[in-house]
Amino acid sequence: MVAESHAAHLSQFMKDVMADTPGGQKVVHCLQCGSCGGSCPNGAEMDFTPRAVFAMIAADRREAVLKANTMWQCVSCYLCTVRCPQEIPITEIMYTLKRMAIREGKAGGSDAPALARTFTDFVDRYGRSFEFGIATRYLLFNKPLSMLKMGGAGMSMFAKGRLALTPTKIRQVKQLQAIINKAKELSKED
Amino acid sequence: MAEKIGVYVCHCGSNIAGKVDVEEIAQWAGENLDDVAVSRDYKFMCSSLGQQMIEDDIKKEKLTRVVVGACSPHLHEKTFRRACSNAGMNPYLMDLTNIREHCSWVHKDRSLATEKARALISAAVQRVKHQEPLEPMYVDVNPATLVIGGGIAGLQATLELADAGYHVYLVERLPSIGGHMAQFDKTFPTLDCSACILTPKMSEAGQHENVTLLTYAELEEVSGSVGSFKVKIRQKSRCVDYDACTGCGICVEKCPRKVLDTEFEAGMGNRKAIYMPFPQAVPRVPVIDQDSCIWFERQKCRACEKLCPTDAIKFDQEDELIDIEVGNIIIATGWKPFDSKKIPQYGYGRLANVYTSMEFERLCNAAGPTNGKIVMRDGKTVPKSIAIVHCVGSRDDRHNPYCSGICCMAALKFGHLVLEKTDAEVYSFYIDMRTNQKNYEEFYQRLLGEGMRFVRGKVSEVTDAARMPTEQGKLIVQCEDTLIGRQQRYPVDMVILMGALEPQEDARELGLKCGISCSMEGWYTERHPKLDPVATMTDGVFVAGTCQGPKDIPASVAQGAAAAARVAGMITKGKVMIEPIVASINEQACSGCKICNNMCPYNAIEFIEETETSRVITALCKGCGTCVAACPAGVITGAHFNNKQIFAEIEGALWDALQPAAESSSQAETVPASAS
Amino acid sequence: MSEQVFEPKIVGFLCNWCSYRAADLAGSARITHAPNVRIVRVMCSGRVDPSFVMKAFSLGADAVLIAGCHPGECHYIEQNYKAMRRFHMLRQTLKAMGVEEQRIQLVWASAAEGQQLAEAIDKMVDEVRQLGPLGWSGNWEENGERIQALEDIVKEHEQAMEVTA
Amino acid sequence: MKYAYYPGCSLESGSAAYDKSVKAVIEQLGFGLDELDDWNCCGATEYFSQNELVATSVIARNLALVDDRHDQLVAPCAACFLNLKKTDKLLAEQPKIRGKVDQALAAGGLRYRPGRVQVRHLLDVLYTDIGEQAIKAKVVQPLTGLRVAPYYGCQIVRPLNGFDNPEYPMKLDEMFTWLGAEVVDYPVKAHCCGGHMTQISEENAFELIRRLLQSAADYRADLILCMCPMCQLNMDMYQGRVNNFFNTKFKLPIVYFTQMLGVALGIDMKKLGFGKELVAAEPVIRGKLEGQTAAATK
Amino acid sequence: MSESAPTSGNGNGKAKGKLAIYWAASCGGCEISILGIDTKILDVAAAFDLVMCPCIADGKVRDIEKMADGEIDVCLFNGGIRTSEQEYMARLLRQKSKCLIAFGSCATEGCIPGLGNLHNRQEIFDNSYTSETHSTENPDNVRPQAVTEVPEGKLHLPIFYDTLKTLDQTVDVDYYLPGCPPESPRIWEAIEVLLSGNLPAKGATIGENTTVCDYCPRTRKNKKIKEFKRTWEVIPDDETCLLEQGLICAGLATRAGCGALCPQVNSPCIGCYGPNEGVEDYGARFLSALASVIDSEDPDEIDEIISKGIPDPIGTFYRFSLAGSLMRRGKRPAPAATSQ
Ligand SMILES: Cc1cc2nc3c(=O)[nH]c(=O)nc-3n(C[C@H](O)[C@H](O)[C@H](O)COP(=O)(O)OP(=O)(O)OC[C@H]3O[C@@H](n4cnc5c(N)ncnc54)[C@H](O)[C@@H]3O)c2cc1C
Ligand SMILES: Cc1cc2nc3c(=O)[nH]c(=O)nc-3n(C[C@H](O)[C@H](O)[C@H](O)COP(=O)(O)OP(=O)(O)OC[C@H]3O[C@@H](n4cnc5c(N)ncnc54)[C@H](O)[C@@H]3O)c2cc1C
Ligand code: SF4
Ligand code: SF4
Ligand code: SF4
Ligand code: SF4
Ligand code: SF4
Ligand code: SF4
Ligand code: SF4
Ligand code: SF4
Repeated sequence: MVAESHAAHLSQFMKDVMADTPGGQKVVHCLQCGSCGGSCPNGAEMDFTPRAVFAMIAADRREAVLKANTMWQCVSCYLCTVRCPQEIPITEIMYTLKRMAIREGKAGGSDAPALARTFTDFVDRYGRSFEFGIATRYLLFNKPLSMLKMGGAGMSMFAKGRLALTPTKIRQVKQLQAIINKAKELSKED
Repeated sequence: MAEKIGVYVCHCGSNIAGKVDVEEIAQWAGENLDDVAVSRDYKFMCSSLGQQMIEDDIKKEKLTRVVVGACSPHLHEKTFRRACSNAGMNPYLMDLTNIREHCSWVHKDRSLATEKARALISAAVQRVKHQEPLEPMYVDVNPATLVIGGGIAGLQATLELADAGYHVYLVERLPSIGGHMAQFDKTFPTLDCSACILTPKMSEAGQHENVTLLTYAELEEVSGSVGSFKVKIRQKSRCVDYDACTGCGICVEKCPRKVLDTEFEAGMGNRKAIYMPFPQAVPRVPVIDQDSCIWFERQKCRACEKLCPTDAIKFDQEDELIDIEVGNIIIATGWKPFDSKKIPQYGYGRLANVYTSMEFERLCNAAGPTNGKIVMRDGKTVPKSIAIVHCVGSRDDRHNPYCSGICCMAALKFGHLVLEKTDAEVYSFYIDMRTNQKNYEEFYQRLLGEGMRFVRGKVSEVTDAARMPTEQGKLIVQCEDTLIGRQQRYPVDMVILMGALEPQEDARELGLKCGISCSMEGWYTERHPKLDPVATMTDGVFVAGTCQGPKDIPASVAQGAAAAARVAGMITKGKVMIEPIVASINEQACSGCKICNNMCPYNAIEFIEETETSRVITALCKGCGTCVAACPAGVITGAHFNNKQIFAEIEGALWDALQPAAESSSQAETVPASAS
Repeated sequence: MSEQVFEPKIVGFLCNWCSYRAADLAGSARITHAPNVRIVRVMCSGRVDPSFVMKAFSLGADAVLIAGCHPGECHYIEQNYKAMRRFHMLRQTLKAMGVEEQRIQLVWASAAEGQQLAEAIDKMVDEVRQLGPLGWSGNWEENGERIQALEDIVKEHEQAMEVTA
Repeated sequence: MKYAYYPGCSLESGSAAYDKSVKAVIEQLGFGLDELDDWNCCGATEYFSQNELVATSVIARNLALVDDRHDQLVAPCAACFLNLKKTDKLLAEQPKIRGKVDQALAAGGLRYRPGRVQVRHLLDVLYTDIGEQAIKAKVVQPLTGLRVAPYYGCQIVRPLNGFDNPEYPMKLDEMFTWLGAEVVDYPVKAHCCGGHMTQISEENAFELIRRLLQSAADYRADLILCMCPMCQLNMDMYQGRVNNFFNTKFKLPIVYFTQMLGVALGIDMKKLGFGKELVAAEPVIRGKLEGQTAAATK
Repeated sequence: MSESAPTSGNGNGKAKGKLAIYWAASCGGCEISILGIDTKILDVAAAFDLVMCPCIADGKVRDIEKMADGEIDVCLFNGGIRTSEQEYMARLLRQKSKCLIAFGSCATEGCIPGLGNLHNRQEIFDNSYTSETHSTENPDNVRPQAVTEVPEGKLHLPIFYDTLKTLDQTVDVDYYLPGCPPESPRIWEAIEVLLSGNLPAKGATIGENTTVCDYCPRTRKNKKIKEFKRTWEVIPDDETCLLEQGLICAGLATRAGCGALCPQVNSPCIGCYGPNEGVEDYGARFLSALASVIDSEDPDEIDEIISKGIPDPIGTFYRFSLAGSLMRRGKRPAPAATSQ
């Protein structure tokens, strides 16, 4: 734990990441050991390994980090998290960086935000996710080409009865929406 | 009889006077606090003139109590106690209250600091009224010493004391002394042969006229306190008559039962059911491992008994309890290796060619199971590439947060041995290279020159899941090379895990028996980490070597010698003083409820069956006061910290808190009288 | 003197071996902190008797701090665990009486943690300042109508006697 | 203990086989699992990428919906399990977030109470609560001769499961030894299946899937057991395309562990949702098991 | 107030002394216990004239008021002070008595009526006079009034205080006799002491210096508690210490005097004899001892053990002594009493 009185000396980026992540105070303890970067199934595809990202956070390189693909390559496998010798909640920090990148309009290079948006839009509307709708809408708008490639597998899925064509809706959609709206309103507060 | 109290408030130059209005407080105390006969302020109370002033007042003014407002009692309590006893007053009738560290040095506002100092002085004045004269106790020091643990640290301590002419009982739980060092091939950084430097010390201890060697023995119980401990040792049954055995080794040779040796050989080799752990073992008296001996298993065999030329085999030998008396105890129980199976992603126990560091020590030891040939588990293939993984279970909050200190150097040592003996490539995967003792960095430089390869990155996993044809049949070490910022995979033949040094399993338990404590991790706590590294909070109990924390052989030896010097000092002095701050039970009033019986970690409270009451054994009590606070009948008193004293102190500290309420209670006095 | 900020009076029971030394260290390192805690030295946090706490409250303290060695690092091996147990029991008991949790705090501070102790003190003083005075003894006082009622009884009895007389 | 069941969106459509087999197995083992009324989506990983408070509120709704008769909430899907569990822990430990989530839930007339329900994964319930004795007692068709590769994936064992080792889990392995199967101890059983990476960067995802199939094949597994719809989808639906991409010839059926458990318990394969997987499982299973029975009767 | 010993009358021709027995906020059990001294009551009658005892004999306040100060030799005063009338009587009897004895738990430490101090008058009245309780029917919300105007003038009722106080928090007390009620044999022993003229120091408690455990025949082995149990949860064996079986037995902390009546019939001591000699605060002592033997080193677990096993700490530790203890209400209104 960093004593609060010392936190003042940290980079602004570090402070923001700490504030936005439950348990995020630990990030100052990164040893730069590289367990995370070595473990990540997508580590090889990342612009910067998670370890490097933590060094950059400490060095206040906000722009470079938020524009990087690192967090969008994260598939939330939590390998890094359970291996980090300093018990830093790395995966959760990846989520924090995703949110920051979206909020600050830096998430240009990846399709992941679009997928996420499509997904949550459906849930907001129906209360359940709807694979067929999500896939078609997301692919149509983002990857029309892969729509064709997917076609075959999609068709077989359909043939096997594994793709429903109509969404299920929960009974109390109104209630859910009230909760979501309130949460959205509250999250704007700070 | 009202007391006559002298109050002395120190300026400490401007250290106190700069923030606290000392003169005003001294005057206030003299005028407002009951029983204060003299109240003065002075530039430096601890100076000889200051002390003289107190002494003079005690004599002239016939003071019965003294309060000093100055610095921390940890600095000058002894000073002022001495001044009081010089003047013929019992030193325990003085109270030193801290208005420097706790007040002038830490508060910004002069008036608030003064108010607090006033409250502290008031508290001390109230307290001191209730203080009682106490007499310190002295005990003789028994010149014999108990050393627990026969590793290098314990051996060093033993020999220092024995050479100085004092008797030492050396208790070792394994069949031979020697500790971990006996398992090594070479020792860093000089690469001298471990056996060559250790064996002479072992045999010296074995033959020394002043040393009683108790191997295959464990500490059962300790009672008593500094100067005169009574110790019970359990001598486990060897099934071999210690005196009759000549150490010829025929029994070992002929014993038909082979078992895996998980102790000395770290699981890399075998031993017999009757065995001496290694050829240079001291004493040269074998033991029968009753769990694997055929006779104990199914009443067959007895080959050893039949062949023993001196009839030394005694199957019915039993454990023996040995009582000894010593004046001091040195604990040197060393460390145990980290269980690498706790990190499954490194594959130890699952992937054959992943080794622990102790296994590798045996593998490259000329006297080891392969005669020092570095080969893989199949017993023949020489590895072409070896990865050494640092910080396995060290510097990892999930296992041990500390750095084990020696494994970087041991890894370099391994690197050197591999390069010397094979053509293999050696990789070290490190986070930081820790080589900060004399000639250690030079050793690192040497290995850089010898072609050892260094990758900065903690290994993420060791796997046999090949992704590419080049990886087939290899162990793949995956990590981030943090210096280039890329994930990398290194296919190798053999992996060595540099496991952490961990405290012994029973460290806490043994500590409890001897009345000393462990850190969170389980290392013994020294009295002061810098200035008193081998003494402990329990007088007469010392620690040496790795049981106090990870360290290398030179440091272990230095501590062994230091502990011996401390003990020798005690023996030379002949007597020790014990603070009279102890608990006592009013046995008349004790109901025998036994609440207090569980309170004392020093077992200082005994229950007397006949009277069904509890009693404090004064010599064992350390005066913590925990039992005092626990007794539901309120019949335990803690000398120098009794309830009356503390209640009075609280009252004094809050002298200004109840002012308004006091007004309202005086109002309550004016209730109407009853009708008549 | 207009609006004065309330400055709580806090009694601190500090263990001789760790937290008292931590306070010493805070001193040697000149780590300034709030002057509200009046320190009473005890040999061990295990010596802290719940009645000390109650005594302090009844004598006008607004809060009580108990400080000892970290769990597992007690100078007396394990006595701070006893302090811990008593603290929890006492805190729950006081809570049942309406005394806020912040008014009794247990802090672990090793002899090396002058900074931490100072911070804990500052934090505590701040919290208690927010709460205002405890005023334990005041809470027990009856209001003025009591005197009136007693006077009434006296008066009535006198009148009643006159009638029979 | 009473269990509320949170099937999750996938089990409604894409992974109906999982749902079906869970229900059949539960019935056979004779214990109750009541579907949570009107549950909503757990948000997968997608909500957390956008707005933590909304994510937790949406999930907390499910926790709040569990009525007083149930004290366990069982999820078969890895993502659902982790999201529910993570949120429950977060709310219990972070009063600041809980305060806000409480307000959001209040807007829907609901209330979350920390510590009231315990979130469990189905495997944990079957392994721990039902246990070896009860399961073994009901086995009618031992899986002797079948080499199964248990696949745990990520989010059931990491970071919060508490019932198995996060690096090298064993519970599913053990369960299948109870059933008589030959369990393949291959090293990637808790490595990533690619998750939603299939939607974002296919080629990356193909590589991740390949690693799993390759290792299982190297260890000569007959089929892979899984316990998460996403894992099943990735390894099954994309297996053909992985073969095309890497020029490999994997033909590994990916079945839910409950399906195989059902087989061992003697439930009719139809009732267990077999046939919906793209790499057909039935022929492999029948081949092995019948061959085995034949061998045994000889 | 009274410095001289009461005039001792022993029936042997000496002048008879005057004895008053009064009850304030109490239950009447103390009087029953006095009668429990059996035929020895005759010795009492021989030694003393009973000038007042509302429970068993007629007597007028007016007559007491008319007495000279110190005219009563011994006054046994039971009950705490909850109303203005009780305070008046306490003051009156103090003034008229040479030796005022706080008799029984209510007078010495507040006892059960003192538990009312968890709340103030407002809360107590709200609870008693609104229909929240099943036994209350009060549709018009009638509340007791200290003063009522009637055509004849003003009628006064004693006012009900916020806080119940013990006798010595109200007036000066000479001796204490603990117990709820004091056991009859102890009463007789105390009377013998008084009659002997061989008086203890003022302010003394007439009783033993040890606790109930001393008289309890149960065997004690090892006190380590993982779980506190409620009485209905276990049927204790009748050999072992009840506390060691998880039951919260107050015998540890309670002054001996009862002969360990409760534990002998398999029922844990509830502490009616108050604190042992020299103990400042009964509850604090008791809770300290109990907490000390909780078998856990984990703060959360400790909290859980306590809150599960001791849902009502005040009722457990201060059942008899709340008013007399150091404990006071916190600033905020105390929460509704947790039901046992
Ligand atoms: C792989 C490896 C290589 C190393 N190489 C080197 C090197 O080259 N150079 C170097 O300087 N250092 C080296 N070290 C460090 C070295 O091992 C230690 O510094 C040294 O062993 C410490 O000695 P010790 O006496 O404190 O403890 P130990 O050697 O552990 O001895 C402790 C003894 O106490 C006994 N004991 C334990 N508990 C009890 C009990 N309850 N009752 C009785 N007896 C008990 C044990 O059986 C043992 O004999 C290496 C360490 C490792 C892991
Ligand atoms: C910047 C810095 C910070 C450090 N901080 C720490 C720290 O925080 N903690 C820590 O543990 N260590 C610290 N150290 C290390 C520490 O300084 C040494 O470990 C320690 O000083 C060693 O003490 P010494 O007695 O061996 O030597 P010294 O302190 O050097 O004392 C040697 C004495 O011998 C005298 N002397 C020399 N030659 C002669 C002669 N011929 N005749 C007579 N007298 C002679 C010298 O005048 C001197 O007084 C620090 C070192 C540095 C450089
Ligand atoms: S594993 Fe943890 S300590 Fe190591 S580099 Fe990554 S975040 Fe830092
Ligand atoms: S959680 Fe994300 S960053 Fe961490 S190892 Fe998995 S994919 Fe990589
Ligand atoms: S009796 Fe036991 S120790 Fe002796 S030779 Fe046989 S097996 Fe070995
Ligand atoms: S000495 Fe080196 S290998 Fe060992 S724990 Fe320390 S840094 Fe790691
Ligand atoms: S020389 Fe000093 S600064 Fe450099 S590595 Fe060594 S200890 Fe650290
Ligand atoms: S004061 Fe401490 S050391 Fe002494 S008997 Fe009591 S508990 Fe033991
Ligand atoms: S706690 Fe007190 S009464 Fe009980 S046995 Fe110990 S000393 Fe005696
Ligand atoms: S049962 Fe009660 S009175 Fe008897 S010994 Fe146990 S605690 Fe004491």
